[in-house]
This record gives sequence, C-alpha cells and structure tokens, in this order.
Amino acid sequence: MPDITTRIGDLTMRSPVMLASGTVGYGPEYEGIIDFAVAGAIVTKTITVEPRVGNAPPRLVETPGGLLNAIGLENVGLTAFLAEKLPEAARLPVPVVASVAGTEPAQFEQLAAAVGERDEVAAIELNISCPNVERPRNPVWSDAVAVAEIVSVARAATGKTLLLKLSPNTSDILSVAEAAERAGADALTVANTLPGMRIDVERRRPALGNTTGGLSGRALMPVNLALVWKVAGHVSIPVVGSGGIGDTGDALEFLAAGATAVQVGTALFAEPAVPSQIAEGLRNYMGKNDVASMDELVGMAREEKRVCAETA
Amino acid sequence: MPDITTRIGDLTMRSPVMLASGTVGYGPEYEGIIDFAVAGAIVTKTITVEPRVGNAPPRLVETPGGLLNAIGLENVGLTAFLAEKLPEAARLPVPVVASVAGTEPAQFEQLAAAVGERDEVAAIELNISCPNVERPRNPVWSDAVAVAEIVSVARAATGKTLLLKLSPNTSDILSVAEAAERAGADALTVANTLPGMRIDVERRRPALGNTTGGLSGRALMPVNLALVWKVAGHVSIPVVGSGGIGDTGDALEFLAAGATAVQVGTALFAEPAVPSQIAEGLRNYMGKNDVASMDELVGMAREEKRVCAETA
Amino acid sequence: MSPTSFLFTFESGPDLPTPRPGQFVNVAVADDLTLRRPFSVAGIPAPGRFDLLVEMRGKGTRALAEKPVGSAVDVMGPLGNEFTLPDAGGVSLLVAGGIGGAGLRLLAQELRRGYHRIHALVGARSSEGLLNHVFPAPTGDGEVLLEVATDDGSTGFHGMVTALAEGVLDEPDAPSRVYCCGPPAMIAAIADITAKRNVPCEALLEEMMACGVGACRGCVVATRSGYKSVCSDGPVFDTRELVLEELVRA
Amino acid sequence: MSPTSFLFTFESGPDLPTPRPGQFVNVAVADDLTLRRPFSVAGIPAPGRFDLLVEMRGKGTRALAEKPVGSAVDVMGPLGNEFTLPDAGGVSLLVAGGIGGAGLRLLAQELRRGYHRIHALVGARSSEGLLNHVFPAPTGDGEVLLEVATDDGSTGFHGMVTALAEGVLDEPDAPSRVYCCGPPAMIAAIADITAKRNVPCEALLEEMMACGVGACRGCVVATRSGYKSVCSDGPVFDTRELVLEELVRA
Ligand SMILES: Cc1cc2nc3c(=O)[nH]c(=O)nc-3n(C[C@H](O)[C@H](O)[C@H](O)COP(=O)(O)OP(=O)(O)OC[C@H]3O[C@@H](n4cnc5c(N)ncnc54)[C@H](O)[C@@H]3O)c2cc1C
Ligand SMILES: Cc1cc2nc3c(=O)[nH]c(=O)nc-3n(C[C@H](O)[C@H](O)[C@H](O)COP(=O)(O)OP(=O)(O)OC[C@H]3O[C@@H](n4cnc5c(N)ncnc54)[C@H](O)[C@@H]3O)c2cc1C
Ligand SMILES: Cc1cc2nc3c(=O)[nH]c(=O)nc-3n(C[C@H](O)[C@H](O)[C@H](O)COP(=O)(O)O)c2cc1C
Ligand SMILES: Cc1cc2nc3c(=O)[nH]c(=O)nc-3n(C[C@H](O)[C@H](O)[C@H](O)COP(=O)(O)O)c2cc1C
Ligand code: FES
Ligand code: FES
Repeated sequence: MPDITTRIGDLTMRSPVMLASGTVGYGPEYEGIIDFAVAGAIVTKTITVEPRVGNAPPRLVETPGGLLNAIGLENVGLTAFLAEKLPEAARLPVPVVASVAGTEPAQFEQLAAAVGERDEVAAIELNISCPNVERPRNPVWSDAVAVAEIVSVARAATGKTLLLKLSPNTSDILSVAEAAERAGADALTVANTLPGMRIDVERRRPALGNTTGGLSGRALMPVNLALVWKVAGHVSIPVVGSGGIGDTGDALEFLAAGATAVQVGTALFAEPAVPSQIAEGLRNYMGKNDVASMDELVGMAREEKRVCAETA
Repeated sequence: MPDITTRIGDLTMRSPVMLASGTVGYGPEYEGIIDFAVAGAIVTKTITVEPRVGNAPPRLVETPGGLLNAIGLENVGLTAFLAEKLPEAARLPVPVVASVAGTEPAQFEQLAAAVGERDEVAAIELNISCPNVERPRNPVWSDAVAVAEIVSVARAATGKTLLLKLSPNTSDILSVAEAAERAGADALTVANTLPGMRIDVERRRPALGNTTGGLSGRALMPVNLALVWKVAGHVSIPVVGSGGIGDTGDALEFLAAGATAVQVGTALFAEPAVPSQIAEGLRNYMGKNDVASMDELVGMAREEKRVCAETA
Repeated sequence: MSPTSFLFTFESGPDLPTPRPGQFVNVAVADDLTLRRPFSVAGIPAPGRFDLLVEMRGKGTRALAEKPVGSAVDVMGPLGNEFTLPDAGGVSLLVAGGIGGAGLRLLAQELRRGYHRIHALVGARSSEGLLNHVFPAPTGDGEVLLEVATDDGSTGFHGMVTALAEGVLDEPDAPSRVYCCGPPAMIAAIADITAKRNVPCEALLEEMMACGVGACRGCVVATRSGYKSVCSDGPVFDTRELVLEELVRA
Repeated sequence: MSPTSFLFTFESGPDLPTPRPGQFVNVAVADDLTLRRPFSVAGIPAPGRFDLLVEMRGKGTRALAEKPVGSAVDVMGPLGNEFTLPDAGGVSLLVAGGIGGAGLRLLAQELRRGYHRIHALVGARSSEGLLNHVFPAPTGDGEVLLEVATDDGSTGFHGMVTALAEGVLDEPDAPSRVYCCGPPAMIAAIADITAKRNVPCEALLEEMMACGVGACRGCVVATRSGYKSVCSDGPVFDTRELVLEELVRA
C-alpha cells in the first residue's frame, strides 16, 4: 500500500490530510464522527490570549459553492485552552497543531511560548489572516515587514515547528511568503478565507451580523490553488494547501501544484468522512498511476518536476 | 410600471443591467439571442491599440460555481474596431460602452481619444484589471499612483463618460478607488475577475494554457459584492457592480449594497435571457415592495440610507 | 401538510438512537449546497423511523421536496438537547407559529404518551399555512385542547397566536409550563408573556448551522451567559436565558 | 450505446432549424454548472426531433444521463458550421475514435440519403467502447463498408484506427475524401496521413465552450491563419488548416 506519511518540520503525519482550524473546534466535538486516526493532524480553533466572545449573529451564510463565516475567533482563551481543551484534544489519535493569533507581535510571542512548551502540541500555526477580527488584519497580512516581525518573535519563543497561515487577500503574497521564510517559519499554510459578503434583501441589510465574513468552500478553491502554485514555486519551505478541498481530486490538484499537505475545512460540514475518503483516494491514485511516493506526487504538475521525470 | 432608467454621467440606460466586457464580444455575435433592447448598455470586448491573438488554449475551465478564463484580451485592435466592429455594435438597440486597455498610460490616452471621438460610443470603460495579460497588471492595479495616471491622461483625452474597472485582487481597493475618483473617473466598475487556477491531474499540468486565469461566475459574487459595499461607501461617483450576477436576487444585492448599475457576464453563457429576467425582476420587486425609484433602491441596505428611510 | 410544507418519513435503520423531543437531524439535501440543513424530528411513527415536517424556503428544502420517494438521504443525528418533560401534572401549553409546529409535534406526541394534558395554540399568516392537523386531535374531555389563530382571520382567532397565549395564561387553571417554536418575534413575545407570569417556558430556536455539533460556533444565540450554540447547547433554551432584543434583531 | 454512452432523442418543436451534419447544440445540463455542454447532433430520427449520443465524462454528462425520460432540457442551436458534402462520386471515408462516432453519425446518415458510398472505420480502446452500431449497417454490395479496430484487440483490427485508415487510403479505388472525429492525437494522425496522400480531410473538433456563438473567444484552436473558434468558425475544420502540434499539445 503506498505510503502517504508526510513530514513538515518535526510534525510527522500519517497522511497529508489535515483538519483546518476553526472547522473542528478543539477536536472532541467531532469525536465518533470524524475518523481522526486517518488524518495527518488536527489544527485546533485559533486561540487568543484572552477569551473572545466572537461576533454578533448571524455568523454564517451560504454562497454559491461556498460559505461565508464571521465567527470572529470566538475561543476559550489561552488559559482554558491549556488547562482544558488541549488535554482533551491530545486524547484523540491524531497530532495536534495549535493555532494562535495575537493582536500584536508580543502576543504571538506569548502564545507561541505558552503552547510551545506543551508536549501535546506537535506544531503551531500562526494565524495572521482571519478576516473577521480587527487585528491582525489587512494591512498587516499584506505587509511583509509586519509579518516578518510576528514570525521572528514566535520563532524566538519556541523550538516547535511553526506554520504561518497567509491570507489570499493580498496583491503581493510572494513578498509576504519570502519574508516569513526568512524570519524562520517552517511552513506556510496557503491560505485562509477571502473577505466577502451577502445581503439580506428582504431585511435590507447585510446577511451577517458582522457585515462581511470569510469565504470558504469550493468556490474559493481555484483562488487558493493559484496562490499555492505561486508560493510553492518561490519558497523552499513546505506549503500546506487550504481552500475548498472537498475530494481526492481537489487534494491531488493542490499536491500536484506543490503543496506538501492539505487542510480540509468546510467540506467536513457536509461530509465528515472526507478526510478518510481523501487518504484512501490518494493511496488508490498512487497505486493506479505508479506514483511511488509523496515526494513524487508533490509538485507533479510543475514544469521543474515534469522535466525531471521526463529526463529521468 | 416602475422606472428603472439609470444614469451614469452622460450614459443614460433603459435599465441598470449592463452586459459585461468580454462576454458578449462586440455585440452582433449574440444578435437574436440576447434581447439587447432591455439591457442598459453593452460593454464591448476590451480592445488594445494593436490586435492581440490572445493566449494559447485551453482558455476555459469550469470551477465549482464559477469559470476560469484566460482569453488574454484577444481582440481586433483599435483600427478594425473603429472601422468594423463599432459600426456593427452601434446597429444594436443598446448604448455601446467601449472597453479599452493599454500597456501604458500613453496607450490609454490614445485609445480614449480615438474611441471617444466616435458618436457611436456612449461611454468608455478603462480596463486595468485583466489578470490574463502582462500589462497593465498587478502591481499597477493595486497602485493608486499608477492608476491615477492612467485615468488622468484618459480624462484629458476625452469628454466622454469614463468608467474605470478595478481588480478584486488588491489588499487596498479604497486608495485605488479614491485616486481614480480624484483623477476624474466618472464611475468605477467593481470588479473584474480574481486570479485562479485548476490543474489537470491526469495530464499533470495546469488546466489552462496560460497556467492561471480569471475567476468569474457565482463563486466570485460574495467577494465582489463586499468590494462594492466598501467602495460605494467611500467614493461619491457611481459604482457599477460586476461579479457573478445571475438573477434578480443577485442584482438586488449589488444595488442594495450601493451599486448604481450591474454588469452581467458569465451568467449569459448558460442563460442569455438573464438581462431580461433581471430587468423584469427588478420592476416586479419595486412594485411589490413599494420602492418608488432606482434612487431608493440603490444602497437600500446601507446604514445611512436605512436611517434616512426610518426618520423620513 | 400545507401548500408549502411536506411530511417525510425516513427509515433510519437500527443505528440511529431514538430521537427525543426537541432534537434535530442535519440532512445532506443536495450535492451542490455547502451545508447540510437542520430539521426537527417531527414524529416517530414506528421504531427505526422518524418524520420530518419541512417547509419549502429555499434551495435546500426545495431539493429535499423534489427527491423521489425511496431516495437514500444522508442524515446526521439525532443532535442537540431536548425539551424538559413535565414531572408533575398540570397542563402544558404548546405555542407554534408557522412551521414551528414541526418542532413541537414529537413533544406533543410524547406528552400524550405520558397522559399529560396539553393545550396547543397554532398560528399562521392565513389558513393555508396552519399546521394544527399535525397535533393530536382535541378530545372532548379537555385532556387535549387545540386553538388556531391566523393573522388575516381566515380561520380561528383573528390575530396573533401570542394574544391567544396571553388569554390562556390568564385563565384560571392556567397551564403550568409553556413550550414554543416559531419566528423570533413570536418567541420573544411568548418569553415576555411567560416571564411576567412566572411560568416556565422553553423555546426551540432556529439558526443557520455548519457543523451541527458545537465545533464551528456558527449557530450562536445571545444568552445571559454569553453566546450559546443552537446545535449543541440547544436547540431548546429556557426563554429566561435568552437576550430577547438580540434574538429579534439577529 | 456502450456501457458509458447514451443515445438521447429530443423533441425540438418546430422552432429549431433542422441541424446539418457537423452542427452541435449547447445544452444546459444542470443548474449548478456554470456552462452549457456542447454535443454534436447525432441523428434526425424524424422532423422536429434530433438525437444526441453522449459519453459520460464528468458532472455535466452524468447529470444529463440521470435526467428522467421526458424532462424538458434547454438547448441552444443548432450552432456551428457543417461538413462539406461531396459534390461528386467516390467513397467517403469516415474515421471515428471513441465517442467521435457521435460527430459523424448524422453525416453518415446524410451521405447515405444522397446515395454516397461510405467506408466507416470505428476505433476504441476495447470492444465495450466501440460505437460501430451507430453507423449505417454494411451492405453486401460495397456501398457501405464498416471496419472496427480496438487498441487491445478485443474486437476487429488489433491496433489504432489510424493504421486501418492508412491501409484503406493506400488501396486501389481509395476514398476520395475523409471525415474524422475523435481524440486530438487521432485527428492529427489522420490529418498527416491524408495530407501526405493529398486527400481532402475535414475534422470535427472539441473544445471547452462558454458562449457557443463566437463572442468569448474561449474555444479556440490554432490554425494557419491564427486562432479560430471551434463554436463559430468550426467545429468542422479542413485539417490542412490546423496547426497539428498545437492541437495535440492543447
Ligand atoms: C434546530 C432547527 C430545527 C429546524 N426544524 C425545522 C423543521 O422541522 N422544519 C422546517 O421546515 N424547518 C426547520 N428548520 C429550518 C430549516 O433548517 C431551514 O428552513 C432550512 O435550512 C432552509 O434551507 P433552504 O436551503 O431551503 O433555504 P436557504 O435557501 O438556505 O435560505 C432561505 C431562507 O431560510 C433561512 N434559513 C436558512 N437556513 C436556516 C436555518 N438553519 N434556520 C433558520 N432559517 C434558515 C435563510 O436565512 C433564508 O432566509 C430548523 C432549523 C433549526 C436550526
Ligand atoms: C462541438 C462539440 C461537439 C461535441 N459532441 C459530443 C458528442 O456528440 N458526444 C459527446 O459525448 N461529447 C461531445 N462533445 C464533448 C462534450 O461536450 C464533453 O464531453 C462534455 O462537455 C463534458 O462535460 P462534463 O460535465 O461531463 O465533463 P467535465 O466534468 O466538464 O469534464 C470532464 C472531462 O471532459 C473534458 N471536457 C469538458 N468539456 C469538454 C468539451 N466541451 N470538449 C471536450 N472535452 C471537454 C474536460 O477537459 C475533462 O477532462 C462535444 C464537444 C464539442 C466542442
Ligand atoms: C466556520 C469557520 C471558522 C474558521 N475559523 C478559523 C480560525 O479560527 N482560524 C483559522 O486559521 N482559520 C479559520 N477558518 C479558515 C479555515 O481554517 C480554512 O483555512 C478556510 O475555511 C478555507 O478552507 P476550506 O474551504 O476547506 O474551509 C475558519 C473557517 C470556517 C468555515
Ligand atoms: C470569457 C471572459 C472574457 C472576459 N473578457 C474581459 C475583457 O475583455 N475585459 C474586461 O474588462 N473584462 C473581461 N471579463 C470580465 C467580465 O467582464 C466580468 O467583469 C467578470 O467576468 C465578472 O463578472 P461575471 O461573473 O458576471 O462574468 C471577461 C470575463 C470572461 C468570463
Ligand atoms: S453549527 Fe457549528 S457550532 Fe452549531
Ligand atoms: S465558446 Fe465563446 S467563442 Fe466559442
């Protein structure tokens, strides 16, 4: 059976299929529903230093092929995360990646240090790209200097594997990616949701309590795939694809574009079996197409790789 | 019957439903299929100074809820446009907005002057936001100074109503919008397509000949709607909504967000009757909901307007 | 059931635990929709089966209505908490607005199974929307009472079902507890009416849902102890816990 | 027609002009797909009716196959140019690869209506994919000839249909014109074979389409006079006009 073990820094995963932050809570909410044992890792809901109550409802509205959410990083805060949620998540048969967000670099430092100390944490994802909170938001997420500072202080605070989650809402993702790599990020998650909105025409007001939300789901897929393609061609650290991945075909597109792993989020809501289906589907694909390893699969649609394969 | 006449500068339209550039060619291709008489205006395929052959095929690939195109501004060039295409378009019972794109400001000036001279042209749309050509592309479309220069020279070259078509692929659309307004744009079209891609896993390469394309269709709708909401709250010139508009409900959302008119593009491919359906649908909506005028409709979901309505 | 609502019966097979009154299922209604759609379990006609009573509102409910009889439908559940059943005697007042009857139907059946006295008030805009016939039929002995109200007066009481409720609660031998389901404004009014009279009241709330299991925090309502998720903390809430202004505003 | 292809017959009503061989219709196959799907008109069983012969490839063709008999389907067309029918005698060679038979079926019928001699070569990967039975049955008198080839040799000639074509064109009394439809590599090979022998050849090409009427420039192929649109300049092209390397590469 083809081996789909995937490594990102010190994070070793049974499969390249991770569960995206914010869509699986802290994990136990989906116990007995998602088969955690086939997933590469669970990325827990982004936590902040203080608990956050989140945005006023409605927080969700469907869009064609997608979903807008404006949760606003509702979370239990660092203390309760460390005391309650993390030990619970750690009981699940899957590595835990802790997602954190601060309003300024010092908070990222504090969060990285605090969660990085814990054995239950296999890696840390720095979330600078939630469109539903005031900070850090654009212009931070499109500012290479600001991003580099966040990564640097987090890097200094912990030896754990550090992922940085970028925003698709920037005109120049490459300079941000490059700055993050230089500042010490071990991997880049490409990418978070794109700002969007819907209007409730009957009630003559925005459909979401927060006016705008973040677009996720299949509608977003081609946008984030293009960003993965771009970023993976530019940095030498691993890229993790996120955005509308719903089946094996989608996952293959992201991996072929150069992503080392993928994250599944919105698709879980309709079908919690998607991670198992993709893990199984990847193995089948590799078997049928004589793809010997994940190394061969990752980036297989890129010119560099194709040329290598043809001249090999 | 409610009056849905719409004005943008000197452009007077029977309805706020325009036909988006690039999706209806120069017009005659759709004769007998689209009912031009109900549309507000047709925006002809973007022309450039020299003819362009466009990108290598494949140029189209579907995405969930959307479409990627990488036509690459294939067009007949200024001379043939003026000599052949424009007179043909002018035979249709609908005002013609000529879309133009240059590789640098001087070309925009030349194009605006040349098409602006022609009586058949009711208005001009400056396209700075096609993701499928080398220039002008990002960083130009997210650079307020560069955009202002393009608008200024075009403004100086013609007295015709000038629309500027913005890109959704920018982290700071407001400064671009503001600069365009100050430089003399009469209206802003918000917005063009978003860069995206798909991969042909079987053939292990990008699905499009040009690698990436522009995402259009319903998948894009919430993203561009959020931009219309933002821009319409920031500038005082009219905003024209574009992006995934496929039915009356979508059009109402854009108008309620503050767009003075909307453009229908991709939806025409599946249903050429969409412009008639929307024009009819808007009249019905206004009749049923006692909306007396387009003035009342436009921006009806905005706080400013709601407060006015409630205190009136 | 009405021109715009349908009763579906599902074979769930032995794997699905028996749903309790107030619980819901999250249904994958169509491939091209991002989210499942939540529906209250509106009856258990036989072991291993359950009813849904669905009003056509948009794409998802239309897709469900168009499915041929016998289709396999992917259902998650039963999910959520349940109504608190009375442990003593007295009358239970059930107040249903519009499709809200769906959320109270299994409760009514369960209360009758326990020989509790019930008084159902069923409201709708006009007679076509009335779902009174989904409730147990009134009995001559006063064990089951049923009244209807329509906004347009086309059947029953001419006015809001909340006005009926107020009347019933002011009668001697008034109900000792209230259960309600319907539009937010109705729930807020019933919450207010019952709070003033100090009658315990539970409401079944509706919100857009993504995960359905408490993970995404997408389906929250404002309560006195902060935002609670309708899918996992609810959908049944003690109305005294709810922040009514926010309920109506959202 | 084969395990993965279906023949549909549509009632078009009197409004649709009678399609000519080579023309196609653009079909709205499913609400959740952005684009229509183009299919060659594969037969005219009676006035006001037409056939499509569709191979299941992806979402759209699957949606079409799942439509209940009698469904109303929104169709634009007939669109595109047509095959040039022979004005003189001689044999017409039809070369169909896989579902390419769909694009040549109406042509074959039309040629027979004009009493032209035809020789059809039908290829597929293996016997299940063969669409030879959609062509006029071979006649004993040599007016209609039909040969099949499969890549795996499961039926007929073991090898490519292009090899068969080469043989036929080298025989005495060789066909005086060729029509082909199938995968790009097959078309390129036939183009090459016919060019070398100076036999006129037309190919029906397939490309993703958006507008279907020449407006969007989405469906282009490279020709010696630049990119041409398959929907309005084609779908039938003189193979000498095509830039074969680009055809195969795209
Ligand atoms: C716990 C719970 C129990 C429910 N029980 C029933 C029931 O028994 N019978 C029934 O007919 N309906 C019930 N609903 C409501 C039902 O979920 C919605 O009507 C359905 O999701 C609408 O889907 P749609 O695709 O048809 O509408 P859409 O096209 O998605 O939307 C149409 C309209 O319905 C509103 N809407 C959409 N989803 C919801 C939702 N989840 N809750 C409230 N409003 C929504 C939208 O805001 C919009 O105005 C319940 C909802 C919840 C949360
Ligand atoms: C002029 C013309 C005539 C055609 N005639 C027939 C016919 O008679 N019978 C028939 O079965 N098919 C015909 N096709 C091809 C048919 O249009 C495609 O098979 C169909 O669009 C696939 O739709 P889908 O949603 O099932 O596939 P998708 O899910 O969209 O794609 C599945 C695969 O099919 C390819 N594909 C998609 N659309 C096209 C297209 N328009 N042309 C070529 N490949 C495509 C994609 O690249 C992809 O690899 C014709 C195409 C053209 C342009
Ligand atoms: C309801 C919801 C909540 C989310 N919360 C977070 C979050 O807390 N932190 C984060 O980094 N991303 C969050 N995301 C973004 C997802 O992790 C993911 O990057 C994005 O949704 C795109 O992927 P998808 O289309 O597979 O969902 C959230 C997404 C959704 C839908
Ligand atoms: C095939 C195609 C070609 C296009 N060509 C142009 C163009 O030449 N100039 C331009 O300004 N926009 C062009 N666009 C963008 C559309 O005008 C429109 O702004 C965009 O597609 C979003 O709207 P829609 O979702 O309604 O199509 C094109 C879009 C498509 C799909
Ligand atoms: S729907 Fe996710 S928390 Fe309720
Ligand atoms: S499909 Fe639009 S030009 Fe052919």
